[in-house]
Amino acid sequence: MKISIQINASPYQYQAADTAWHFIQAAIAKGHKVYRIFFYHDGVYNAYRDSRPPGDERDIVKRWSGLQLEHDVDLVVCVSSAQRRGLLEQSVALKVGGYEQALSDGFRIAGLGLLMEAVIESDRHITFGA
Amino acid sequence: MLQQLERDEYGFLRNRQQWNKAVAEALASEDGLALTVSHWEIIDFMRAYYDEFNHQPNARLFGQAIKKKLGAEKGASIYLYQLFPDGPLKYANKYAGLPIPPSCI
Amino acid sequence: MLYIVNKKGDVLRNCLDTVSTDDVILLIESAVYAAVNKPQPSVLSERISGVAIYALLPDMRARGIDVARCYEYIQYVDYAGFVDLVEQNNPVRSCC
Amino acid sequence: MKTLFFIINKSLQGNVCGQEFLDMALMAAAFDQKVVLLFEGEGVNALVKNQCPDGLQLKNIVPVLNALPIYDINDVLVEEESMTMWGLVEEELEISVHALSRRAIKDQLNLADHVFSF
Repeated sequence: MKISIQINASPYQYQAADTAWHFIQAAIAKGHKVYRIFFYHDGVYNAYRDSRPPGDERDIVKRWSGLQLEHDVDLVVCVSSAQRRGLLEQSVALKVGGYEQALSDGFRIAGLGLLMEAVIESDRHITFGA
Repeated sequence: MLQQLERDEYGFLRNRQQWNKAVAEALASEDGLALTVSHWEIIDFMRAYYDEFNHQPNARLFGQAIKKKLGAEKGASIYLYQLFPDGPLKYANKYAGLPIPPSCI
Repeated sequence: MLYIVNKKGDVLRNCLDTVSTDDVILLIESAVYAAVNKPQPSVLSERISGVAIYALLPDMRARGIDVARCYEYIQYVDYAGFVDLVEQNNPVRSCC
Repeated sequence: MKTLFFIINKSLQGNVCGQEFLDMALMAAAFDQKVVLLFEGEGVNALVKNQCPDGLQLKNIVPVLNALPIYDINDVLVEEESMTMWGLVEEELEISVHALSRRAIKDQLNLADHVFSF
């Protein structure tokens, strides 16, 4: 089964990013393909390279980067949600599809079109929200 | 004329009240573009769309909306890029006195 | 149809208003508290016929909720079971 | 072509989610998918005329509902039970809708490929 995921909530403040993470691990362990994770609304805060949780806590941002590296899961941050929330520096400007300095490894910036493409491609689309 | 206008860092008008046809011509001319009847058709469409729906379409929706209103030929990317080579959505909004669309920064 | 519900108040109540026969509800995150029926009954006291209700066990454990204090008809899944529910049901609606 | 349901069960005002949610629905339509908007519960209030969030300097996103036909979104459903509960009649709404019973809506919903709510 091909699954796409949407995360609408900021990490740490809500459990959504954790629930999504454990769900994805279980799905991959069962042999399903997690096609893309689309970070929308406050979900874009999951991508901040400079986020530094206390050393004895899970590092949610690093987790996502690791997922991209190990399982080739496409991590896409919504450009307009990110701009609205100041995630993209103006000097960096927009390079659609590029890896931005403000984002952790493996994340890329793109528009809602990539969400729709994932939804159309996937057997299931699961949203995790606040 | 352009000196008296409030503009953002991308050259877009901050205050739509300051827009008129001459302002549009001046903004375009600053970008090296002379507005023709075909440009005005798209610019007028943008203004009417915004007034009616209080919304700015993204690039994909923009083409679709133009297609519905002005016909398939004019909603096609190739036609729109001929008119506004640096980006139809961005520059149609700019000369219409509207804000820069979120995905155009 | 699978409903994934993550809060026990209005969000769960709205979900219960719309479910019908053959639907499945999965309680996750703080919605798992709705499974508890002792000493006070919860919004789940009126069982809807034909609707299966699951609770995510890791979220129960995280909150120290003893299954013995919960409605007997509730079924439990871990994350692997969560994936199975997603596989067996479509569409899926997330109620947040 | 897939059938995608977008369910609005809360006000479109007061947060940016409503706006970002409608953007999603419009985008889905631009991808030539069958898009159905469903207003249920408190969400039916999102359709009432004469909302003036401008006074609070909030963007008014009600007018964009009138643009839905441009993007071939012609299925706008409202739940009859919710209309009754909030004492609304169709004449009070900004756009024309199909009012259906909860049961009839559920029958359609069960056939959807994907369901979005926010």
